[in-house]
Amino acid sequence: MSYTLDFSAVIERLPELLLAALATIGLALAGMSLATVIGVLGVVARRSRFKLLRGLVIGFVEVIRNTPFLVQIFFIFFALPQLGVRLNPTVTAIIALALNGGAYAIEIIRGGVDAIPKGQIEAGLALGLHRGQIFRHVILKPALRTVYPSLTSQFVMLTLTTSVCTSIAAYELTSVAQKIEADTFRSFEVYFSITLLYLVISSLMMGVFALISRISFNYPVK
Amino acid sequence: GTVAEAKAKGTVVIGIQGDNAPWGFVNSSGVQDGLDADIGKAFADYLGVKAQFVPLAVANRIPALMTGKVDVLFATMGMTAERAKTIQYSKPYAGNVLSVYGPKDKKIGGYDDLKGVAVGVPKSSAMDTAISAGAKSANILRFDDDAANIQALLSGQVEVVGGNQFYGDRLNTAAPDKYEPKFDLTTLYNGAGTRPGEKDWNETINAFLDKIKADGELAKIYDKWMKREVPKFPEQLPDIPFTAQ
Amino acid sequence: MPQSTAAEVPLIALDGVGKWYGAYHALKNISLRVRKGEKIVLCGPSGSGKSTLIRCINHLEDIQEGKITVEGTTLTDSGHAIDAVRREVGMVFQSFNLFPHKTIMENCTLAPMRVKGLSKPESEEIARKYLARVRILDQADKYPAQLSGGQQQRAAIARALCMEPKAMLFDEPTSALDPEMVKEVLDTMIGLARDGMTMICVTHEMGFARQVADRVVFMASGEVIEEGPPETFFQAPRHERTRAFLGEILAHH
Amino acid sequence: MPQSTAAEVPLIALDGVGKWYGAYHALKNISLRVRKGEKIVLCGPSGSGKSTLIRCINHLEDIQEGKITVEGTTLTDSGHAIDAVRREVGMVFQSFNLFPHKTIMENCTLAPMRVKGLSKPESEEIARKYLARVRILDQADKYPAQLSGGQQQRAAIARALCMEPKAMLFDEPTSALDPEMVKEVLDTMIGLARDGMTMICVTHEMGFARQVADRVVFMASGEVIEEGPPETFFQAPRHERTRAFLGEILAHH
Amino acid sequence: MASIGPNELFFLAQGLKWTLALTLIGFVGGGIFGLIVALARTAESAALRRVTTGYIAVFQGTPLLMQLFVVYYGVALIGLNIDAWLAVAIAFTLHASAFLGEIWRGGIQAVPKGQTEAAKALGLHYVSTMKDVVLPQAFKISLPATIGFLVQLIKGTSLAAIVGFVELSRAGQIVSNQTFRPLTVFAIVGLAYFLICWPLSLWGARTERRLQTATR
Ligand SMILES: Nc1ncnc2c1ncn2[C@@H]1O[C@H](COP(=O)(O)OP(=O)(O)OP(=O)(O)O)[C@@H](O)[C@H]1O
Ligand SMILES: Nc1ncnc2c1ncn2[C@@H]1O[C@H](COP(=O)(O)OP(=O)(O)OP(=O)(O)O)[C@@H](O)[C@H]1O
Ligand SMILES: [Mg+2]
Ligand SMILES: [Mg+2]
Repeated sequence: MSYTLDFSAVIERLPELLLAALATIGLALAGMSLATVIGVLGVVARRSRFKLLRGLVIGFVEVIRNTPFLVQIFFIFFALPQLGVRLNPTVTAIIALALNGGAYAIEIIRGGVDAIPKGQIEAGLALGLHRGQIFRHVILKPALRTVYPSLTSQFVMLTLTTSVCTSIAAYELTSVAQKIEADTFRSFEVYFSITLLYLVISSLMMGVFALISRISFNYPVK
Repeated sequence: GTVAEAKAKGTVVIGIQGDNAPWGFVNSSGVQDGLDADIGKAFADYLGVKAQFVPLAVANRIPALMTGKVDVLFATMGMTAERAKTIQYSKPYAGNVLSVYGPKDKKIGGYDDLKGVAVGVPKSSAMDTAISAGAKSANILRFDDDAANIQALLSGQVEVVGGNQFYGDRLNTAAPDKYEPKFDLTTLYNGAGTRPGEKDWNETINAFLDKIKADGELAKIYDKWMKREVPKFPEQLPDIPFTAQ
Repeated sequence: MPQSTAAEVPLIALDGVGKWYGAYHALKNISLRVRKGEKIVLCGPSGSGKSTLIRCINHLEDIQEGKITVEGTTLTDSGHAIDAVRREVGMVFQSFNLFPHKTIMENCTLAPMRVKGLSKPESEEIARKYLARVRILDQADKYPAQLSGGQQQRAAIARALCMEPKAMLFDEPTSALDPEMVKEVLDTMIGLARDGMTMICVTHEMGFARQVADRVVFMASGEVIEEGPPETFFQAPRHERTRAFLGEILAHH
Repeated sequence: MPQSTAAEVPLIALDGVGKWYGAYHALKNISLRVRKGEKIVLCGPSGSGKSTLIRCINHLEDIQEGKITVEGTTLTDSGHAIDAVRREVGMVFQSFNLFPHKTIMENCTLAPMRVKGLSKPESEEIARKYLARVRILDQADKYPAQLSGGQQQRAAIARALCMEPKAMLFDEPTSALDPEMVKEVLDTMIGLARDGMTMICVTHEMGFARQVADRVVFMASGEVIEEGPPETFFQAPRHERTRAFLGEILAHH
Repeated sequence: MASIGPNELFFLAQGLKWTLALTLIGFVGGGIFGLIVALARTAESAALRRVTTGYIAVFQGTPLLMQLFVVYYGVALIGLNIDAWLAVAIAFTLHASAFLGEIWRGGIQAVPKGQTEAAKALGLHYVSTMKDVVLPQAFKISLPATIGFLVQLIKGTSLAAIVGFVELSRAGQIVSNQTFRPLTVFAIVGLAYFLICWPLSLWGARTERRLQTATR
């Protein structure tokens, strides 16, 4: 084939792509912050005395983890309005990412909590701390530390998942790329460029994650 | 390959869209169908070879053409000057009568009324191109396909949609008497796409199109899928050459 | 119980305590009285129920039979009784169980602040006192992983002391330590004992038992087999099982 | 080295061995000769380099200075020399390190089959011999987790013996055991020593040292401070540090 | 305009068949190469470790969709025309091997160091140490995470649509565009995914629990 790559069309619209990349980062950050909160609260609920609450959390996790993200985001966007809840694409995207990431986060963080030696909890009890205090002051931080690598790689996946949000017309990198592709038919140039952009974004995320880890988990372990 | 190669092999590989009824789609028996498929078949007959169809999505139709995975695209491609920089269009063979559809109780008379309005369009479609150009300050939401676009209107996620002439029926089935066409967008023409510089394909297709336009075959196919008459095609479009240099 | 006079109210009293793990009968009809200031050494073969016994005392395990009273509070399942008892009784574990993400100082101040509601300066004041008491005040700002085993165990003792408990429970506090570090922890415990702390201590350090115990209690298969002051316990054990156990323990030393 | 006559070729010889972990100087100019049949007990405070020393002997760590010779083979980085040495020297770890997914029998036959290329029946024959030797033949089909600590350590000894090594290295083989299980493992090792096995053993069990060691070697800060037969070592240690160490170790027993 | 009838359901079932075939390809290819990646990632050679770290970063850091695109169309651009099946096999192998390699690396590193040392001390060679001692334990440790990834891979096969496979998701999209009932169609598609993935997830969770009680 005598196709010659010509990036001029992409370069011309690079500002659009970079802006969209920022939007992708924004969606990812919002999604993962909320996912962390859902993860922690979910683990608390998962350990609660109330069977119904535990069951709800388990059901939530199973449904989310075993269905495609596309289906989830479709339902929030297209089906919820029939129940009177109408959310714009960006809000929908953030909620869908948060729920999806949250379900994984619940499972991951729960693993970390389960891995905390029983002695730590007993030491807390023996000192007179209550269950909530023990979770907050004794368990949470070491648990997050042990699962930090899995949690962050899940979050990198979440970042890449933002590309699916294009299907509900959310503004992010892939949707802008597709628009540019449609306008110019420069498919290769556009897709190569955003592959690179995604790689930069995920590398950036990993760097930030490493930094956060160094700051928050600065205590030595044997 | 070249036209000669295709003739020697006895097949021409034609890319159509897989999910864009009634233009080009795969029906529930897994067989390609629609206007583009029928024109493709006619083209194969014209060449005296068998047609091999490759159903494509919006995202991969151009790559499939450029990498030689298909010989020619009959893939519902609206002809624009910018796109013409990348691929070689043939003469137009179909016209898109595009309109804006909206609820009956909403007053929309033209592009100016779309200011700040949430408008749904199918991604990479002629409607997208037209509304993007016509109503710069509209809030355009681009969905993956017609089904999602229509669903967005029904769910109230957008206030109006840009659609083709089939939207009227579909909307009426889903929500009787609720929606109506508001105004027509500039008509866009579809052309077949070939790799730039490949004169043989371009010339063959143009000759083929001239033939079916003249002998009424296009009119028959048009009537079958579009349920209307063949529009009058322009002799030329600004910055969109129909013939390869 | 021969040692406790009827007039004196015991600090810790167990009456006919029975404990099951599922079908396994781990504690059988245990009765024990510990007066204020008394030091008890608990020994016995592995699996005899020593840990279970002291874990029942501050309700890390619940019991199915009998009752346990600490300073007049009977341990029921009510949250209040449990809280009260845990505030009065400190516990030190074999594996230290310091919180790895908190400095030694933070380990010591956590419970005073959260449980007693003391201010940070107040609880740090107390922490400094007890860290000095176990001679690791200079390590206060380090994390547990930065200390040696002996220092960690002394930090764990200080952490328990910071709640100013009436009694201390020790579960094999030196058995996870390197031989050289055993001494520093035992010395700390001897010091505590001298200061009059009430103590129940599970240990195989018979030198320690001889030196500080008021009574040695020997358990086997979930029962208290024999108890008595260390002299008579070591010199003239009454039961065959006690003799066999002492033989094993002292063989290689 | 006073004990090795020039005429005799030592089984294991270390000459001016130096070892660094990064910038940390873990072994300093160590020279040591072990004759066939000799039993060496290595002791010293924590961090003095005892483990490092015996791990260097079968190249679990590499050295930066000096040389180590086992049965005439000098340990270089060449794969052949390392393989040869590892075949001649068995090693037993503090934490047993049995393979948890294999039965005791499979633990014992793995190396003979893979390294020596013996058939399954042949290696099972050998395994049965040594499992009987350490008196756990009846446990052969169990998994490690189903055995007590003492049994696990004896299985680890049997596994090493199955390679029929010329010498055995022990790194604190009893320190992860409950007090009662120490005896059964020490008895096994005493038996081995009586049968003439060459042994280097890191241990704090001074009773064992007295009973079987030909020489006790005392290390501190990566150096050999003092060595001699157990009688003189325990009765009349020459160095201040040795005396201090012995004082600590024997204090509580 | 068609409605959702037996024809449409049959069409979706056809898609499901492709989904399963694609998963199998990804898992077999990813499994074999993932093992190599995991071994290289835990090798003694620093160069090898660095190369695999880069490999993992690239294939975990870019969307699978783009990987498929680059392998199928990008490679064709430089004149290598490869079959769609081969392209999918390569792309899924790259993608899955990066993830599985990382998961199994974790498993290998979670096997206590004493195990490798004991094997070395017995004179076992690298291959035997890995095959007989480390990997069986590592796989057991990583089994739950492996199953978790398998579930994600099943869902990820939907992206093979870009090279022309009409698997479950694409079939759903096509049916949705014929029937104009995207919600119903995607509910069916979602349910189909759930019915394949859920038993796997349950099995993974059960294995995890069993392993945990075994180590306690
Ligand atoms: N959570 C539990 N579930 C079931 N059985 C248990 C549990 N905890 C302890 N046991 C059993 O109860 C018995 C007594 O255990 P305990 O830990 O009190 O013994 P111990 O005297 O402290 O022994 P050691 O000296 O080994 O610490 C043992 O047989 C043990 O197996
Ligand atoms: N892998 C390593 N990296 C860095 N330093 C190490 C490493 N292994 C051991 N050391 C250091 O080398 C010194 C000697 O360690 P070694 O384990 O040989 O001591 P030891 O005499 O066996 O002590 P112990 O009685 O505690 O087992 C110690 O200071 C230790 O911290
Ligand atoms: Mg115990
Ligand atoms: Mg050591």
